[in-house]
Amino acid sequence: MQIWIDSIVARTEWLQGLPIGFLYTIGILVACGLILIFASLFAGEVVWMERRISGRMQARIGPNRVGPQGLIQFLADGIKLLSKEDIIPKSADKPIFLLAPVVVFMGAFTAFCVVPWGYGLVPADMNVGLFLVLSITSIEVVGLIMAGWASNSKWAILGAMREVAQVISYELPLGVAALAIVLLAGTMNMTDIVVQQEGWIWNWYIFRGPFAFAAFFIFFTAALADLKRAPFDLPEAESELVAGFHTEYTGFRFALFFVAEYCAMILFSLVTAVLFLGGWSPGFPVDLNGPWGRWIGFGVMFAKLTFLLFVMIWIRWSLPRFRVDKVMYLCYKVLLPLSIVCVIGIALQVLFANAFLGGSAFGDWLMGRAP
Amino acid sequence: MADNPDTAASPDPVTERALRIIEEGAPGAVTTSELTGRHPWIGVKAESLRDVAGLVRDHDDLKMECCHLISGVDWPDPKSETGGEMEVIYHLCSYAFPADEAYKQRAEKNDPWIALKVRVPRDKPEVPTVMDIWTGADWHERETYDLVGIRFTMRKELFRILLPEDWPGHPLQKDWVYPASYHGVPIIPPEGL
Amino acid sequence: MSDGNPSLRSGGEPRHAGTVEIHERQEMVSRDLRTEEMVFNMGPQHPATHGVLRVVCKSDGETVRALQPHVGNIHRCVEKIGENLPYYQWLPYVDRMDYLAAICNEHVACMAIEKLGELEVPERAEYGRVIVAEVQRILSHLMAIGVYGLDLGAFTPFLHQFRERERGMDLLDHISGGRLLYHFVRIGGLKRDLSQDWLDELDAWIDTVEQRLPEYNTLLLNNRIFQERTMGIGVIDRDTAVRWGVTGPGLRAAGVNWDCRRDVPYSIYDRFDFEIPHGHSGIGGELGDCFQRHWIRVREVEESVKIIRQARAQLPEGPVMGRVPKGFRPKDAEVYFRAENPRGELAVYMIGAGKPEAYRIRCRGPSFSNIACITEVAEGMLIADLVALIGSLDIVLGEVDR
Amino acid sequence: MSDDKILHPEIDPELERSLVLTTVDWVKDWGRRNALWPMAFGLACCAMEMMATAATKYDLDRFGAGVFRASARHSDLMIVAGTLSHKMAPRLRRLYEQMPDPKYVIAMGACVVGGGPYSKYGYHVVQGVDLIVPVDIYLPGCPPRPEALIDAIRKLQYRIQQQGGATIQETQKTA
Repeated sequence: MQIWIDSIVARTEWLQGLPIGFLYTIGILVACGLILIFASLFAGEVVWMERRISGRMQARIGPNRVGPQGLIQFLADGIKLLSKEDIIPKSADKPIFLLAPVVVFMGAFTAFCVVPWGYGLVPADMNVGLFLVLSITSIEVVGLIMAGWASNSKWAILGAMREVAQVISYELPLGVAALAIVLLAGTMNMTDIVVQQEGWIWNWYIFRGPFAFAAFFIFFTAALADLKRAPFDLPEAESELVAGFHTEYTGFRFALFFVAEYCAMILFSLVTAVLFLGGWSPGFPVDLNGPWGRWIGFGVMFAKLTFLLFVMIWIRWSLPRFRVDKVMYLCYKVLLPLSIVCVIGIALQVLFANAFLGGSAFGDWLMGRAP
Repeated sequence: MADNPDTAASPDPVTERALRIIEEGAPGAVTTSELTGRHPWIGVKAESLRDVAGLVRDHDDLKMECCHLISGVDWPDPKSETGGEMEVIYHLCSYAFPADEAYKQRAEKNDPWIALKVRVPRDKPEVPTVMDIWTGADWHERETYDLVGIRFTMRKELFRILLPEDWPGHPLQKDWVYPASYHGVPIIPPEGL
Repeated sequence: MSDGNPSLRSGGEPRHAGTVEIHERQEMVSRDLRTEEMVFNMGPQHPATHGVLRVVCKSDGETVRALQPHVGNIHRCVEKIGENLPYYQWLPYVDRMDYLAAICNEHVACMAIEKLGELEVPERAEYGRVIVAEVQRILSHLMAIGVYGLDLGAFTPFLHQFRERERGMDLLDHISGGRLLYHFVRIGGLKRDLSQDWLDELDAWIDTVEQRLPEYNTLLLNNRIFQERTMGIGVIDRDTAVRWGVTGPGLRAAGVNWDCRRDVPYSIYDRFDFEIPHGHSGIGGELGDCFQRHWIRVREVEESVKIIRQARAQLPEGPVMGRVPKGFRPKDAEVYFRAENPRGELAVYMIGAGKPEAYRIRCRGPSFSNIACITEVAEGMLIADLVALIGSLDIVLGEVDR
Repeated sequence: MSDDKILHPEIDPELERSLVLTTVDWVKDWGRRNALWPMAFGLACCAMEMMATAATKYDLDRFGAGVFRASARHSDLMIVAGTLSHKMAPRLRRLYEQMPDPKYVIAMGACVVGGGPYSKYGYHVVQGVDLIVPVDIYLPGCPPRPEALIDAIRKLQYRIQQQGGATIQETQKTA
């Protein structure tokens, strides 16, 4: 981002008198706004994608009347939800009830600040980017328990209870699997993580050894659970809890939950692509650090993102739902030990490469460095 | 069993056996019985119903372990002192005797069920429960109470099952008249019955 | 059993759990860590209750402590209507009792009325009845299989089964003119003859069903998550099943090798060779659990295909309507008839009074007895398992309430 | 668009010229029309046909009306499919009141249109759902075929666009 602003300032004379920090702030705000609009629209498209793909999987068509192939179906849904009556149940805890969707929405969106969409296409290139993503997304849980509690509905509170238990538990394997990659990369800066995976396809972190490979699946599974996607969609299990924590929300507040859920899907797909699948690297050596290269990188990133979203949708419409205790079993007795094994394994792998293969290309590859 | 008109005249073997067992085990319980025809049955006194029920359930030759259906029938009789009678019919069946390989050759079909009938006066329609003998009788008894108005005694609680708690009367009684409305919603259509 | 629990009667206020006794310290602890049992209503508008069943649950967190099903939300007075309308006019109401197995209901009701009036049914009509009843059984079981997936959170099998189901419904549509409720089986025979074209269509359809059944098994029966969700869950053992009057797949899953089609042969079922799938330990899971009930439905579809093939091969020529006297008035008699419906044993008890209408008609809906047992079985279950249990019983509320 | 003519046989041309339909209104109605989320609420036999309409062959989702929501708070359209009994009536009313405005009701099947086959001797059947909640579209049939339900939803969509999204309640209030 700063590179962009610097180059704009260099070309524009009247901007040069202004303090550079102010310009950076403006730039970041503009970028955030753009990301917000883009992510919301894209979330809408993901909803459409989900409905069409599920339609294909179920031998039907899916929405195809609103716009070409139903592409702007989400706009109709959004407009309708905006113009619905806003009901606040009489017995609800009003301030918390009103605040909850905002907190959820914020939690899902703030993390977009640090996630790169391409080389330099990142609003705030922070050195603790990954850390920020993992911590900000945890805030969502607070919003969800607020929603469940304030609704004063039994289904909502049951859904929120399940939600909190599940998300907090799955943060552990999620974080530990991400830690494995941090060990490999030696940084939490998301741009740097991708830069080290450039080059051929075997430089992607998913392919750097068996432990990293396992860490990918642990991360993705934990991300699915974190996102409350099937087969872990217990908090909003329709056949059990009606609609879970947002049972009592109407209109736009419900839309906020809905969009936040899909935004979180996009976010986690992005993070998975960055951590494991080489980010904007297309899988062969090519210089993407130019004005056009960035947009090619963006395209590559977008393709990977769409693929991961497709996999999420695919899984959702294929599998039955886990039971609540089995979800916990999977987390604490399967994923968490496995992720710890991955961290130790990668640590040993790095140590081994450093001690015996230092300097060689293979050693660098094992240590997770850029080739 | 009695599916074929030719065999309709001969007594039903299962009911016959049941009658014999009941008369041995609980003398004086049987009032009247019908062993032939399409629907053989055994009439039982209300006060000895529970003894008979326990007997037919536990006897090795009967093993009527499932209470298939409980029906109530209203037989009003304006001339009678008690206003007629109410009847409870218990259809019991057994799963202990599945058809063997030879059943296809036999003229008599395998059909192990019996019917017990209990008649009570209409002004005091009270029958002892069999819920502790066949647990499944619970809902059937509640339904019979709900629709026909026969009260089952000795069970823990008897409340309506299908109709709302404050529904007027018992619809399957023959002299039940359609109420005009229920909580302001009309029941009788505009054109009348 | 929680039948008499007054707090469940009308879904009353939550109560405090557990009275505290003995030690004062214990009392203090439990006052500080006070937990409340929650009473909540499942239904009548709830996705898992298959219609308008209302289950009042008393739960401790996710665990069901006691529950009371409330039925009657679509009580449609079928028995009263039967006392007021002539027999042939009452038949369409029988369709609407178990609306997923309309033809099976008609079949049973017609056989009961024919037994009451001592009517003869032509051979071809008997075969036709068996064919359409078995088609209906397949359709009903397909729905049960798909909806069970929906209950467990798998949406796709539910929509997939509609492929075959729609074709099957079209099949019955072509012959009777109705998609869901047919009124095809009439007193004394069938409404219409089975044409050769229709029979060819039928052959193609049963082949497709047989061929596609493994697809559902891939999605559900052989799926690891599905097995985890159903194996050992909601066990209804033989004793419980028989005591509560559970019939159909629920009874067979408990290990009782009993099917009215074979053991109390009616119509012409004794001419066919078919197996009765029943629960045993070799399938997986426990005897009488949700998995075995589901397995039995899948197997019964295969057996129904077998019966249709045999009936198709033996189908004689002839009329499809017997002689029914004008102004059909069965004499003063009573009749009790039971037969195997997809959901269990449907029984009809009828008293004729020499009039066009019956004096009293009583129907035993299998779902009525099947759902009653959950008060006993569901105690101590998780809410998710309760959904799995209710789904595996495959109830139709139209039949529970009648 | 023959459906317009069916629903609104004669519109005074003077009136039509004097009406100024703002774009905002049009967009709002367009959204409401194309995103009718029905409540997953089945009462009896007709619910099976409602499910069939949403499923493989007929696919209600094509019209944006296939998002069956289990919670009344999220839904716009209540398809009352099946027989309404006196025991169920207060609950139906309550569910209707839980739905946020604008809300629409389709009475699907003869039973909810006017008691249907149960109107005469069915003591426990309400003689038409319009005694309990206002109804926008009446859809007769026992049960109506899925094509008929799709047609009902299309008619409702036309109606929303034509009447400026007013529900039957609002129309009755102004009348």
